[in-house]
Amino acid sequence: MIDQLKMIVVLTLISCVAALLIAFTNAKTKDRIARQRVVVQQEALLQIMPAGVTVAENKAPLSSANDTLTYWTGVAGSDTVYAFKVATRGYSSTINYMICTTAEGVITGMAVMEQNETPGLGARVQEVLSKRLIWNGLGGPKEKTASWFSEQFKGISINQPIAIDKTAGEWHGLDEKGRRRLKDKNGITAITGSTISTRAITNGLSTRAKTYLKAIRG
Amino acid sequence: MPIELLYPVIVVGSVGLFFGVGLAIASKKLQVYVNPRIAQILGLLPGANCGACGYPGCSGFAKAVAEGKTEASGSVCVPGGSKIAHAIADILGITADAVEPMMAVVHCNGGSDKALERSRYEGITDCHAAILIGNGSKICQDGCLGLGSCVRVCPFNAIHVTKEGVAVVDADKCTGCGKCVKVCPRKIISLIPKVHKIFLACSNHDRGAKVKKYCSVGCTACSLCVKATPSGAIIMENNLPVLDYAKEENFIPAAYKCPSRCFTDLVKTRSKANIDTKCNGCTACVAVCPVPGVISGEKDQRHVIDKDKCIGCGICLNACPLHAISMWGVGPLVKTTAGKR
Amino acid sequence: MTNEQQPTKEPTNESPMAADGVKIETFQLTASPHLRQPESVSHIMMWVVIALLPSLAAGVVFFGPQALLLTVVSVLAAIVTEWAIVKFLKKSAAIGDFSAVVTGVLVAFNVSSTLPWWMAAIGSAFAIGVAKMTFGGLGANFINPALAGRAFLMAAYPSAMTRFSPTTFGSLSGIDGISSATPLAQFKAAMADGSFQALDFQDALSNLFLGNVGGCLGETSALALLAGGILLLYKRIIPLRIPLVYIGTVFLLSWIFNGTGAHFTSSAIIIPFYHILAGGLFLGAFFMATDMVTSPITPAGKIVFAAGCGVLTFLIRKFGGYPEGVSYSILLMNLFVPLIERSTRPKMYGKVKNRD
Amino acid sequence: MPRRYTFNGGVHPPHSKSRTERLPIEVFPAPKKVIIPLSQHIGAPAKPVVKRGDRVLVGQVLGEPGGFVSSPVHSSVSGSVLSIGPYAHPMGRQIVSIEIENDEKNETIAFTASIKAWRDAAPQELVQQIQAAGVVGMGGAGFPTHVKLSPPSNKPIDILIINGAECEPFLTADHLLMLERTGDFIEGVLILKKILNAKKCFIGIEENKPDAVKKITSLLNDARLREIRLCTLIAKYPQGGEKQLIRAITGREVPSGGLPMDIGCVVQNVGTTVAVFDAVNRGIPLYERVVTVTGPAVGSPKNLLVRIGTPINFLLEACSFNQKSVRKIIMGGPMMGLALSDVNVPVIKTTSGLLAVDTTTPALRTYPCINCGHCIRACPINLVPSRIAKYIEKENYQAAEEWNVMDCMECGSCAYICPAKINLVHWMKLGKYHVQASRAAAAARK
Amino acid sequence: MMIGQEIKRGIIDENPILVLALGLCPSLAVSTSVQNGFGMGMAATFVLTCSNVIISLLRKVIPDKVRIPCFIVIIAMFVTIVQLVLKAYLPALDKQLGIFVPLIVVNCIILGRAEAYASRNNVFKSLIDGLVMGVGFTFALCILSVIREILGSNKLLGFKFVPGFQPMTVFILAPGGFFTIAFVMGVVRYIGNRKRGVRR
Amino acid sequence: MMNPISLIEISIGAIFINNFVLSRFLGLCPFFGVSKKVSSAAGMGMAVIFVMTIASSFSWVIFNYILHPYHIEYLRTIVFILVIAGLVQLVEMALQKYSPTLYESLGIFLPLITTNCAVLGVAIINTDLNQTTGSPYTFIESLLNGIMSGVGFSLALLLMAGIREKTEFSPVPKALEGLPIAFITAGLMALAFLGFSGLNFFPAVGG
Ligand SMILES: Cc1cc2nc3c(=O)[nH]c(=O)nc-3n(C[C@H](O)[C@H](O)[C@H](O)COP(=O)(O)O)c2cc1C
Ligand SMILES: Cc1cc2nc3c(=O)[nH]c(=O)nc-3n(C[C@H](O)[C@H](O)[C@H](O)COP(=O)(O)O)c2cc1C
Ligand SMILES: Cc1cc2nc3c(=O)[nH]c(=O)nc-3n(C[C@H](O)[C@H](O)[C@H](O)COP(=O)(O)O)c2cc1C
Ligand SMILES: Cc1cc2nc3c(=O)[nH]c(=O)nc-3n(C[C@H](O)[C@H](O)[C@H](O)CO)c2cc1C
Ligand code: SF4
Ligand code: SF4
Ligand code: SF4
Ligand code: SF4
Ligand code: FES
Repeated sequence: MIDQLKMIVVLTLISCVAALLIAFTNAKTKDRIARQRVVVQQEALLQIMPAGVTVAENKAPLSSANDTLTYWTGVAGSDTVYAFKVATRGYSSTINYMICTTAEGVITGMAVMEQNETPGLGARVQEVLSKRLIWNGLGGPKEKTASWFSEQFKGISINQPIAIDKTAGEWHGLDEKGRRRLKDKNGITAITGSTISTRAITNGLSTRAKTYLKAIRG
Repeated sequence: MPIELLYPVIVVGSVGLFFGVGLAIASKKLQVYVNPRIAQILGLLPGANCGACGYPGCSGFAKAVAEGKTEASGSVCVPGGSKIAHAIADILGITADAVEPMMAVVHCNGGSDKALERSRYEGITDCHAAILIGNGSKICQDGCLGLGSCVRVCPFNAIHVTKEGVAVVDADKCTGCGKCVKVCPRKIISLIPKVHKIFLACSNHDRGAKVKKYCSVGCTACSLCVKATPSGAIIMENNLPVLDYAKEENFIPAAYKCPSRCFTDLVKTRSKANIDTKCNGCTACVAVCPVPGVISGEKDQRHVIDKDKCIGCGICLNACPLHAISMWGVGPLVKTTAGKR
Repeated sequence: MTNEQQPTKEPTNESPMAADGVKIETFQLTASPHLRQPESVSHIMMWVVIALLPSLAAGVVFFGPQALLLTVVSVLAAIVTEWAIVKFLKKSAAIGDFSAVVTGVLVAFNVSSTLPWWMAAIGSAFAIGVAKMTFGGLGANFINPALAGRAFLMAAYPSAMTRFSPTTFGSLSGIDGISSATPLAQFKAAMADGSFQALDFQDALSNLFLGNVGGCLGETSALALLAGGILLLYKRIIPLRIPLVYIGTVFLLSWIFNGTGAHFTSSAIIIPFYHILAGGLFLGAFFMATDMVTSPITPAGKIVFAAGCGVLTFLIRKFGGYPEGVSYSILLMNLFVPLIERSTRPKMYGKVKNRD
Repeated sequence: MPRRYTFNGGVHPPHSKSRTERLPIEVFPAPKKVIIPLSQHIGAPAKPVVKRGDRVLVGQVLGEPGGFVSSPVHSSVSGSVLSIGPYAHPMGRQIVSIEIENDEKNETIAFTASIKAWRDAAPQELVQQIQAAGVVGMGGAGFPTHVKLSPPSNKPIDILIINGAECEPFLTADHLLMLERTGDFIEGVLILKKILNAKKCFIGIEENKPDAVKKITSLLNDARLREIRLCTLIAKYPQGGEKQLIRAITGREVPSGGLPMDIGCVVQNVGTTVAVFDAVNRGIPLYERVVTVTGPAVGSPKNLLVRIGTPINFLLEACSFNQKSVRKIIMGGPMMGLALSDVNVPVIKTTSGLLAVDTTTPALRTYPCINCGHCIRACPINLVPSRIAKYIEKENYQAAEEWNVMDCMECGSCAYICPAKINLVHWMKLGKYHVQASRAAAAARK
Repeated sequence: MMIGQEIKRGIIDENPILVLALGLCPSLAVSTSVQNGFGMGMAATFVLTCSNVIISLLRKVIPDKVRIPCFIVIIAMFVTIVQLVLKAYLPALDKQLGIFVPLIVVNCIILGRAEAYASRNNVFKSLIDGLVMGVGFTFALCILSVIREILGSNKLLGFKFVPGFQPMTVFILAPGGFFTIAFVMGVVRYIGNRKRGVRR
Repeated sequence: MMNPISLIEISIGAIFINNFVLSRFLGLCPFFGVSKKVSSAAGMGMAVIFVMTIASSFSWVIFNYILHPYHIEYLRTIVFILVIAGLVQLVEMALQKYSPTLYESLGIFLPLITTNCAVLGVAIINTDLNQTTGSPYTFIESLLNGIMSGVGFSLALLLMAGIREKTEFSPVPKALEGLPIAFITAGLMALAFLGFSGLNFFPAVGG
């Protein structure tokens, strides 16, 4: 009987102590964790919004379900831009991204937040190109470049069909003329070998994003 | 205690309590008898439950070991390594008792340079396989087939087949486990006490005249070895001498006398006898020495031994009433063979 | 034990039986049977290479000399890799059984003609070096080396592997006027956006049959592949049941689930033909699903295997992320081979009744 | 076209019979010396009943059977016993044999046929006569015929099959026997049928012996012989295997581990049938048999009627065999025969042929198994030889047993067809040996 | 106890991944880049060392029947602490390692060491064991991730590695992980065999 | 809420596309440990399915009714593992007592399973967001995901065991014998399983 009692007591005690220690750590870190979450959001917002706007968080009802949509407005003078999150099914995962558009639906910035596509293929929607080689870059500061894939969405209108050009090569390799020609077509380039992931995003823009923007604008 | 610390403690604590109680009750109510050895062995195992042994977890392996279904050698339990193997052996009580150390010997020396073949065997490299088609390719029906069934079965890498095609045991590596003895289809491997170092390297039962035709190291059943061993430790059975290692340990003269060089002495150079100044020339040694002409000297004079001819059998040692003879040299002293090391 | 037949000892020429008068050499002592049919493994492999030649010719005709270059490089890479590994491992097994050549050719046949040559070499080296030799060489691998090489390249260089060029006669999809990657991609796109026109696709069939369409360099010409396949069938090197069941399954499934909602309209009848002629189905069915090393040894198992390949091919083509499914379906079925073999053991003679 | 019978599996090696199939049987003169092994059959060896120096006559008993499953041996020459002792046997081992010097007088014992005509004799008597004549299966295994002819009462025999397939390439001994002694052969069949009281009787002959088929058919047209039917078999190896023959003709399958009599069948070879005729009708014991001597290294191949015990080098020389180029000598056919190490071994009751192979046959290069499955298709027992061989190679005899290695009859079809030239039959033999050894060990433990 | 020898034991003789083949999941899943590999290694080392110490301290107190739950609770505590700290201070790494941080709990090597070592040895020995095993784990992870990062993305520590080299994506996918560890293990064994003179 | 299509998606996803072993890298230790023989792989597979079912259902309940309401989600690791380990140990003891035959074929694998990534992994994944739908798993979804992940694991295990039984016959180079060749086998299997990636039976559901 003593044995049994000992088992109970030891296991319970260890559990309690462990829980206590964890809870203690949590208490010490939870503010920072929360802040980290906001920071990421904030950084993304800053990236996709035009410079110099004042940001505010809002909610809008969605007509389809009794859900609400969280969005952010950025006000600069008389212009207002709207930022919100979109999620669409890509090749092997759901791609979560955030866009910011003008009231007319012209994208001022796009950032992919989360995805689990194939590395080297679909995952390149988040690719940040680094030109730096290891031997001349180890000590230096980290580059802060936006993903080229997101970059090309600037100026694209979600209210018109978005073209995917697979023939021109990838956007980061294009010269100014090529980029302009794309813009004129309201088009973007695909990631080679990942048309599905690319199309997932453009589809999301011309379907979900469009409805969200409508919902926001009332 | 603030509430944000309390909840966790209550939740985790109660889960702990729940299972504590559960396991406590279970350990009482659901007790099943297990072989205590299993628990003991389990205690020795690394407990990584990695499954590398091929058993479901450490307990499965422990069970198998305790039931003798597998060996606990280091290669089976990778994380445990060879260290635990010994510890487990202790539990199972399979540590070797102090027995006479034995070694395997191959009773054949008829390589392709010495024994003739009647055909060219081309088939599976395995002695049983050779036996199955035409009883092997040697003319000698008892000779080593040289296809190495024994080599493959030896866990200690102690046998190899020479390039002439006979199996040879490495005395240093052989542990006397006897696996090769069992496997040899010709039944020409046997265990001898390790101290002996002399054995008959032929298994042929044919009559001498016949043997001579096809093997230059074949036993012709001339019986000289029998005569050279007056104790009767060698008898001739079915045209082949049989050595009784229990009876007599000195087979050196027999080995020396064999005209066909059928005996193998694992000691390459034996120590030689030497007669010191105590010798009074009684000639007792001359009478017993199996090799004529080794010991010379006038009667009542100190005798001398021709070191080149002495075979180191040590028989003269016992014959000398004055203990004037001793063995000199590198080889093991013959006398020590009687005792256990 | 080894099963190599090696004379273990130097033969002695003089026999002691000379005593009895007849003086002869020693005889060879082997197990029965003493008679063997002449065809050997290298003959078989050589025939497969020969059967692949028409398709190589078709590849050169439709994709230009680049096709030949890729094939040669790939074969060389395969041979060199095998040779180097055999040397490194000091294996006694001599090479020269032609199986590496088959693998090399098939790797090349499974890539686009626009692939850089060094990628083809890497694919071949992987096929031989990792998928085959690590398991001990010919006969020991469980997965089709050439297809493993292709899958490796697909995962390593996905964009280069999915870039195709039009044929020298200008057709990419087999359907004039529409430009898309391969016939199957074109088909998928057409089905997806509803622009499927039975007539266009009917016209495309003859191009598909001849091979005047985009795709991997050895897979496009159904005609050439069929010629090679028939040669192998005639030589009894491959069993008819594998290609028949494989192609038949794809045909049936793509007819039943043709996506048009009907079964006897002209589109519904065109679709299955299009499916079996497009993509690598013929190449896979005649040359890769039949690789004996990586397909079940049992007669019944071969049928299960081929049907499985057919079902998977169809599923991947219809629901997968990319239009082609042959290579992955064969690879996947390779994994099932041991289990299939276990469960399709032939019924032994005399197993019916029990002894009383 | 009449129905052609066959079985599943099998292979088509070249027949190679053309050199001897038209040559009449020649009587080979008795040699100076014969060696008669006391074991020429399955079962206990015979026990010698003569001593060194005894004078013996042709047909005189040299050894009495060592049990029920055993058979006596008889002298094939007249002369004196030179020695009794171990002597090289075709199987490779030394076997106790009786060496007799021929005095060239060819004196025979008095052959006593059955007291009555066989049709009136009781089956029992006939079986005794057959046993006394030392008749054993001449189709290869050498199973004592009297045992096969005495089935236990709970296993009635309804079908007798005469095995005239002679599916082994090169061999023509049975073929010639059927041509030259057709009448005796048919009468032998009738004797066997009477002994077994079989309802049906079939003679199976491969269609590559059309002359034998024709001759026997014409004989069987006789109204009294209506109960014997001739079945032409597709020429395929191993059509003459007992199990295959039964399958082909009756559709029955001998159960695994069982015997033909379990399904009411008995199969006898042509040579055995003729020997039965000789034993019953003339009282002649089995002291000579027909042997086909042929092969690439033989200059003038022949069908010879040879005294049992003749050392084979005499036969080879008589057929001008090329000593220089010979590479292998085979007793029996090329598919199941034994490679010999010694040209002094004697012809025994089961020696149906002698082949000398020369060096022009190319050496084999082996490859690893490529899983082609040809061996499975070829195996008449439907085994998976490649898999079994791999288990045996890995010394997993238990798995080999599970995969029915013991049902392999070592016909060699698998090894013949294998493109990797794997020694499948050798592995099977090894596996069977080990399984048997472990079974024996298990039995001994009980 | 010789520290040098102990370290050699952890890194070479009893390397948790390459020799004992434990803790395979994280080693394959996170060795796609050196940063991840090293981060995971450090996290595991921390947990391993701390839990070894605590378990060794409590080894006389814990009854055998509830041994596993107790060990697991102790390990899980440290893991959760690590996770919270990572989330707070190294959020990017935490995101990369993802589910494999909480899974350190069940990493076979940690419970394995607890059972095999800490519950049988004194505190100091257990501490050292935890450290050297952790170092060995980290070391192996680093080797794997260097190979995979270079071949799979032509990068090292996030920097471009060889100009012009076209990386093989497959090496950061699951198959590449398996191939890499097989290759490294093969090389380790080959060298070991060479030393012991075993035929190839 | 209950969408049959999403249930099929989850099943296919868990078995083939995101196979625990071959694409998620979970449960590798038992995968390599118990895949030497088909017979033990089958037993192990059944046991894994059983434990994963238990783990995913209990953890979902605990997470959604205790941890989430009290905002102590950070305790998920410790609570889940404690519950799983405790339950499995109880089940094992009960089996040993009441059904020795079942214990022989399944129970002996249980201790091996408690401490592997796959089981805790499924519990954690089930309380994360659903990858295909982007919303939290419902109880049914979570249960199904647990079972199907177990099935996926068992499938990979069985295939692996079949292949390893076959490679027993192969003359694998010395240095690669044992684990390295098993890794290469797994790598090649994973290569083949890439064929399932992107399989999407109901394109409408996602985008
Ligand atoms: C292993 C593997 C992973 C893949 N991953 C992705 C992916 O992440 N995103 C994607 O859009 N397509 C992916 N694909 C799909 C192929 O690359 C597909 O052929 C391609 O999307 C179509 O070619 P295209 O993009 O050049 O039109 C993958 C294919 C394979 C075999
Ligand atoms: C041990 C043993 C016992 C046999 N017993 C009988 C028997 O009682 N009755 C019978 O008809 N045949 C018996 N046979 C003979 C076999 O059925 C078969 O005819 C013989 O083995 C020769 O066949 P083969 O030439 O096809 O190898 C026996 C064979 C063996 C090996
Ligand atoms: C593979 C194989 C092939 C055989 N071929 C023949 C054959 O061609 N002719 C024949 O008479 N017996 C052949 N036998 C022997 C028969 O199986 C059977 O033993 C024989 O016909 C029985 O008759 P017996 O006892 O009179 O010899 C063969 C046996 C085996 C195993
Ligand atoms: C009919 C046949 C088909 C073959 N198919 C392939 C193949 O698809 N891929 C390949 O690498 N080797 C193939 N080979 C060659 C060989 O069997 C293969 O390299 C083995 O898998 C190597 O062990 C084939 C051989 C034959 C006889
Ligand atoms: S001693 Fe025996 S087992 Fe060893 S090689 Fe000689 S015959 Fe074979
Ligand atoms: S098998 Fe045993 S007895 Fe024989 S040589 Fe090896 S260690 Fe010695
Ligand atoms: S030798 Fe045995 S395994 Fe081979 S075909 Fe004949 S019966 Fe079948
Ligand atoms: S015939 Fe030969 S190569 Fe073919 S499967 Fe059988 S053993 Fe293997
Ligand atoms: S680390 Fe995942 S099961 Fe061992």
